[in-house]
Amino acid sequence: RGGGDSASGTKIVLAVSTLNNPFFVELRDGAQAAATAAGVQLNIVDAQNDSATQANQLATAASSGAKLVIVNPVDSDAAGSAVKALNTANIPVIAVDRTVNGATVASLVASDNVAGGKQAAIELATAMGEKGSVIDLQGVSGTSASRDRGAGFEEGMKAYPNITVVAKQTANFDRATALDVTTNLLQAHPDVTGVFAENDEMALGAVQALGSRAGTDIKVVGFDGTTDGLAAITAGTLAATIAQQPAELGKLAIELAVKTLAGEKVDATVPVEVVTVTKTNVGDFTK
Amino acid sequence: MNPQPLVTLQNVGKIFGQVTVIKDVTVSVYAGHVQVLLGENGAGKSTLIKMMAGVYQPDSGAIVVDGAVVTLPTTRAAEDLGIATIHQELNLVPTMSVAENVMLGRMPTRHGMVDRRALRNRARAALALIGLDVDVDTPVGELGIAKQQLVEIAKALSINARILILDEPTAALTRHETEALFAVMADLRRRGVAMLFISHHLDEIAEVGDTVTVLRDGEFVAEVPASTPEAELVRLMVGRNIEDQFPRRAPELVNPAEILAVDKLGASGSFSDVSFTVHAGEVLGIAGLVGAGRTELIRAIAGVDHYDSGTVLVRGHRLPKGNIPAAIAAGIGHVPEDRKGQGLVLGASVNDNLGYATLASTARLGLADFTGQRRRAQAVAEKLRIRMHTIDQAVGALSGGNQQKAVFGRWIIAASTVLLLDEPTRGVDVGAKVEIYELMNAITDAGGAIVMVSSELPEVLGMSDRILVMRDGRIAGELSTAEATQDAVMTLAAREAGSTEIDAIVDDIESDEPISEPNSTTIDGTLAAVTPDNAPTHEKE
Amino acid sequence: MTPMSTTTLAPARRRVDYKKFLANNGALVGLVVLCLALFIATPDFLTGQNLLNIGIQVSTVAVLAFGMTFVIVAGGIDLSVGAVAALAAMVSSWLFVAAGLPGWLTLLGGLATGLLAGMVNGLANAYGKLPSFIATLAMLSVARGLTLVISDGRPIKTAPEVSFLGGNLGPVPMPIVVLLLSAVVASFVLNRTVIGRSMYAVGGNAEAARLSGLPVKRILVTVFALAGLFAALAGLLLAGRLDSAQPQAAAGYELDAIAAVVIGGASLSGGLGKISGTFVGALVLVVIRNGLNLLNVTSFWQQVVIGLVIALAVGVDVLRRKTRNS
Amino acid sequence: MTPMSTTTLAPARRRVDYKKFLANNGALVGLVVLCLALFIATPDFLTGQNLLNIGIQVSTVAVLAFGMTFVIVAGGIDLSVGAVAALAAMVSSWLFVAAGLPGWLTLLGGLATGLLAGMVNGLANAYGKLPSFIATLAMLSVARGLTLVISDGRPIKTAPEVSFLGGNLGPVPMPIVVLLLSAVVASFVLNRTVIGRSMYAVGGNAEAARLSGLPVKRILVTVFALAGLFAALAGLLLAGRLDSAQPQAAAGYELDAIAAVVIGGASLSGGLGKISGTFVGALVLVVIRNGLNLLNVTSFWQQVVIGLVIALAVGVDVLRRKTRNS
Ligand SMILES: Nc1ncnc2c1ncn2[C@@H]1O[C@H](COP(=O)(O)OP(=O)(O)OP(=O)(O)O)[C@@H](O)[C@H]1O
Ligand SMILES: Nc1ncnc2c1ncn2[C@@H]1O[C@H](COP(=O)(O)OP(=O)(O)OP(=O)(O)O)[C@@H](O)[C@H]1O
Ligand SMILES: [Mg+2]
Ligand SMILES: [Mg+2]
Repeated sequence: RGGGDSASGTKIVLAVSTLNNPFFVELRDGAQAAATAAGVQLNIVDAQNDSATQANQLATAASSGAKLVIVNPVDSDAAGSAVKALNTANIPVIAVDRTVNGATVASLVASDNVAGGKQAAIELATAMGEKGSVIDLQGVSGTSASRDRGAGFEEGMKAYPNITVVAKQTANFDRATALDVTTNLLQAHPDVTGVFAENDEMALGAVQALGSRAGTDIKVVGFDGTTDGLAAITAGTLAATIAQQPAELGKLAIELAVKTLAGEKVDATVPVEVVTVTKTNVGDFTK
Repeated sequence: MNPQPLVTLQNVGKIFGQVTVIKDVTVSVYAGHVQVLLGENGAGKSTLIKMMAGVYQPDSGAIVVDGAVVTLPTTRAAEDLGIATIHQELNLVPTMSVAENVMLGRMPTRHGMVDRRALRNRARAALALIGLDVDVDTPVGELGIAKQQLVEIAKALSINARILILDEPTAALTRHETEALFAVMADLRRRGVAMLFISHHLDEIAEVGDTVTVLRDGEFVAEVPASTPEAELVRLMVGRNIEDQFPRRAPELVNPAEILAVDKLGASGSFSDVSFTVHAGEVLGIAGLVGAGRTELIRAIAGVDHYDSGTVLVRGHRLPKGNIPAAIAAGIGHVPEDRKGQGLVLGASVNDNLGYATLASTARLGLADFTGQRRRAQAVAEKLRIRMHTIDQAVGALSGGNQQKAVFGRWIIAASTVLLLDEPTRGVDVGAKVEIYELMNAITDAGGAIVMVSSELPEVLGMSDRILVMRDGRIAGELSTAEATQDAVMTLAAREAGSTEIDAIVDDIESDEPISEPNSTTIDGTLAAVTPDNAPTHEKE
Repeated sequence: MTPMSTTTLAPARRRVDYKKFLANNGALVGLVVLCLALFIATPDFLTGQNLLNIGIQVSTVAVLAFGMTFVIVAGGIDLSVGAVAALAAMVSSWLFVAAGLPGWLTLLGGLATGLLAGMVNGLANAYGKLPSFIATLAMLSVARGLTLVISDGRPIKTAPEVSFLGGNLGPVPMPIVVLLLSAVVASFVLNRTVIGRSMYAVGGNAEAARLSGLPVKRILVTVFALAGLFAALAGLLLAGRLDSAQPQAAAGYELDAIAAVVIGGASLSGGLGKISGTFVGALVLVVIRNGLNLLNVTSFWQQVVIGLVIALAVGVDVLRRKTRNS
Repeated sequence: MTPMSTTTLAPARRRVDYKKFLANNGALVGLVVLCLALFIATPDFLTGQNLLNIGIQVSTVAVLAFGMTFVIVAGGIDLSVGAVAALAAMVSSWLFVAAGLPGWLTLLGGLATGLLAGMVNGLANAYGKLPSFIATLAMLSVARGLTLVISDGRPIKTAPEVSFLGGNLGPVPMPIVVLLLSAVVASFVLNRTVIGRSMYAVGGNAEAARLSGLPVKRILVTVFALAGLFAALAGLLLAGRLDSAQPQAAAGYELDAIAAVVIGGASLSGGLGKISGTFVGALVLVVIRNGLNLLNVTSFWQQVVIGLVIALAVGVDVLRRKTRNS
């Protein structure tokens, strides 16, 4: 199989779903750092949130002599067949952040988005005093991240009968869009007291739209725990975010990869805790 | 005449690809002197003058202006030397106003802004020169071919140039407008402007020209005085004698069948109550002033536009309204007025253009018949003597006249038996005209019928067996060949009205609202119905 | 003759103005109908605040579309405006944060970036003879890439001067001020200046323009440069509103911008288009989205509705004009 | 006359064939140069496996672009192909999972969906007189929305028959088989059939085509219907490769498809274009990305490089033709 020998040292390919989102940028950085530490050659490919592109990249990885592939699937189901191909080529695969359905992976390093959504619901509810009305800013329609977090949030909110979700609108994980959508929704629902955004970028857009009301009479909860997000928490405009410690994800993935290549046994799933970050513990995350 | 020519093309040559189009030609223009260029379609006239206009650069020879050798890399360079050009093909921006088109590239400005008042005034002045009376704010695209040509002329005149090149300016004009142009030329001539004039109307040569340079296949043939008899000029340019310029031979048929019957045809805003019949072997000429509605009538019969009342029968079978394929199936072939806009796909090959009308009918199981098409196209191209490098050449690269032949050839291939010709020989040279006329004869000999709209009276008189004269969308009268004379036709076309008023009417026609408007009067649709852009509105499926 | 012509001029004028009116206003009728429908559907639509919001939200797309109007009038297309907007904003923020330049300089830096990118498009199209679609598609990719490189995929804070563009001037939101100003400038350039008029000539009949001695190539370069400049302004507006330049800012906005121009009555074959029409077109797009948010239509159905409304808005216009578009 | 024509025919023919060659091959030269560069740059490029990968990876875009070629030749543009591809695949999967139809029927269902969507585009353009840009932009939005509605935003497993399209036929990957087949069909339609030849006429001068008796409107409807059909096929290919129909599948692919056609030597003003050229154009796009992955160019710089290479690939072609494109 194509020119594998040409690869210098042990070549590991990290296929990320996108690098247009700070979360995955931090994941990449964590992985890169760990790789340099472990002295393995890390090739990073970016699918730009397109399942087909990722399938292409995984196929390419196989032919470019990668010894192991770490995949951060754009979509769990979609990655299946491409990873299957890697299985048959017996190139070990490690999944990060999202699992791979319909194929075998040596290990899955992930933080559960559904659980995260639940935590977000709890955090927002408590911040709101367990009553009021909420806006749910959704991510790009049809992406697993949006699905799982939304589902988790819905699930979590069931516990709070006095809180009603008055509007669910997509803001495409984008800050500018969130700004406009929130502004518009505030016209229809001036009395909302809470906003849940399925990522920090949108949360920050909402904060922008809320202006002085953010953090005072309207509580905003985000997801991811990006640098900007954490800063907003320190500033008090963002009530909480669900930090996934992307750097940690990347770091663990590499460590597992090295173990696997060394023939050591690794756990099928390695959970990375999703931490609810609020003003109280934000200090531990802002380095 | 004064010895020093203003401009001389000195032994110039031009090559396109591997084909020599102009070979070692020398021609000079003198102040106050009209130099005529004469030659068949494709002889190289336009190519020659384009070298003087800074559009093409000669591949050999030199351009001498005021005794000094110059290069003209751009049209701007030529203009700076006082050379203005009216190109054969209209070069106007349809979406821009008449005023802006006239002043294009020379917009008057006041502190950085376009000075609209000055723009309008200068444009009006230029239009006045040739007596064209249209609202200068009208988008040029809404004007007719005739008017557009006049705008093009005004544009060139507004550059008060020392040297004026006119490439077939009269092709799209009727007699009346042509006379206006000649008046201007005479005046410029008095003012010492040098002119280079191209036309396929031999009668115009003696009228405005001083000397004639004859070209053939891109080579200099002779320089003769404009007073040279037409027959001689023809011999020089074609290389053979043409005894009869209008060789009409009506076949002797015993009680010929009625092929085309138009009954009480009317389209609001264009024409009304038009009835006539054409029999096998007959050529029916339709004369009239510009704006009489002839084109609309032809288009309606051909199924291009819808009409409101009346019927069209071909061999007794009624044609559905606005259904071109049905008309073609019934044997109708339509040569439209505007070959560039409506006749040809300029980017496509001669072969393809000749074949469009028969594309479907010659196909087997939906597969185009290539070999057959090629054969037919080659044959017709030979027959019409279309001057081209190869049948696969883009039709747009052909000379004007040869393009017209290509449109005609399409219907020859389709073996149409009822030809509707709108200005069929516009921009076609004498020799080719005769060939086209012979084709018309061949078609009538074969029992076909022809309706010919033409603004060239000699052509109408010379080739028709019967002449209908239209005025304001109605049939003003019918003349037999016996009684048909220029005067007879003109009086019918413009009865109880001097030609200037008629003109005013035409302007009214052209500058009034499109037919699609509810409050349109009887004639205001004329232009709308003819303008390509508006045509489809007439087919409301 | 004279009496004749005077009588004939009147109708002529009428026709021209009428055509002008439609050309000027593109899908105006569609927009009015749309607003009426929303007004009936929800009380939240026709409130002063919401109208202000719409004004702010339309600013980015509209300013992009003004620049796009030049290009489309001149017979080209510019796919890079969104990416150039993002790049300009990112450069400006980078100059502020990393290079530590004074804020007003970073503003100019951003605008200059856009102008430069636009000029490159123009040179590639006019002199490099690349179809504008390809030249600007390439620029789209390059500009977006550079934006990510500069920012390493992270948002960067903007200079206060830039944020001011997104803020308020007394009671009036700055984006609206900028929007109106650039509308005035754009339509002035297009209608009153020689270069503006030349754009119509180049787009309407490049050959005629050339034969009339117009410097077609230089005109094209200017056209794309202007589009780049307006894109940069739009990018800075957006960044100003978010107080930070986003690596993915204005992604895909090029389609919105082109749509706004075409909805506004321009033709992709060139020679047609008005700033006022483009403005209407941009409003149509933004009002739909605003309305759908107010009505809280689920995000899936939103896309369906948006599509239908766009088609209808233009359909109404086409019906009124009864002219062929193919 | 006769001697002249004979003497001139020889050189003339040569010139024409030469032109044909270039028209046929679009950016072929650029592609060859690109491949050479990659071959030198990395040993992983010219391996059987990688070539197969490229073949598989090009299949989706190429099939989309074949359909797009019809539209662009006929003088239109189709922005909806990506969304229609996704919709077709989703409908097919939905028919399988929710409606429980037999797999081969779901395949036909998917294709029918594309055909239908395309016909709607065509009707809106030809009879509704909407500019194709607007008609298909609307369809893009509607189709994407419906895809989300049907799937409720979740991927749906595909029928085995559809997955087979993404699988292998013995040693040969099915996508490559489908790709080649559709290339043959497409160029056959475009070159040999009446409808195909008519497309060039309509794109070159719709009015002249109409006056020659060509049924312009029906031709336009057919053109868009074909584009929809090819889009559906591309969508099913993609879904087959992923064993599931994705709600966001093929998002933004319309630009790639148009780019492939234009890189292939077609003009957006219509009347020009070849399937072979489009194929080359699609390959250029895919080979760049494949190569950059092999070379492990960081994803940010990748976009920069992709942009530059696209410009260069077309630039080389333009240089060779020395014809103006504006
Ligand atoms: N751009 C071009 N490329 C190739 N051949 C050309 C081009 N322009 C003109 N020709 C050829 O040069 C020859 C002369 O063309 P030209 O237009 O000068 O003829 P003309 O004398 O003006 O004919 P007409 O009286 O019909 O206008 C023709 O055979 C034409 O096909
Ligand atoms: N293709 C066209 N587009 C727009 N206007 C046109 C077109 N053809 C002719 N016209 C103008 O419309 C007016 C009336 O049209 P029409 O052609 O029916 O009259 P006509 O008697 O046929 O004049 P012409 O001799 O110019 O054909 C004329 O002034 C004519 O110049
Ligand atoms: Mg000529
Ligand atoms: Mg006429």
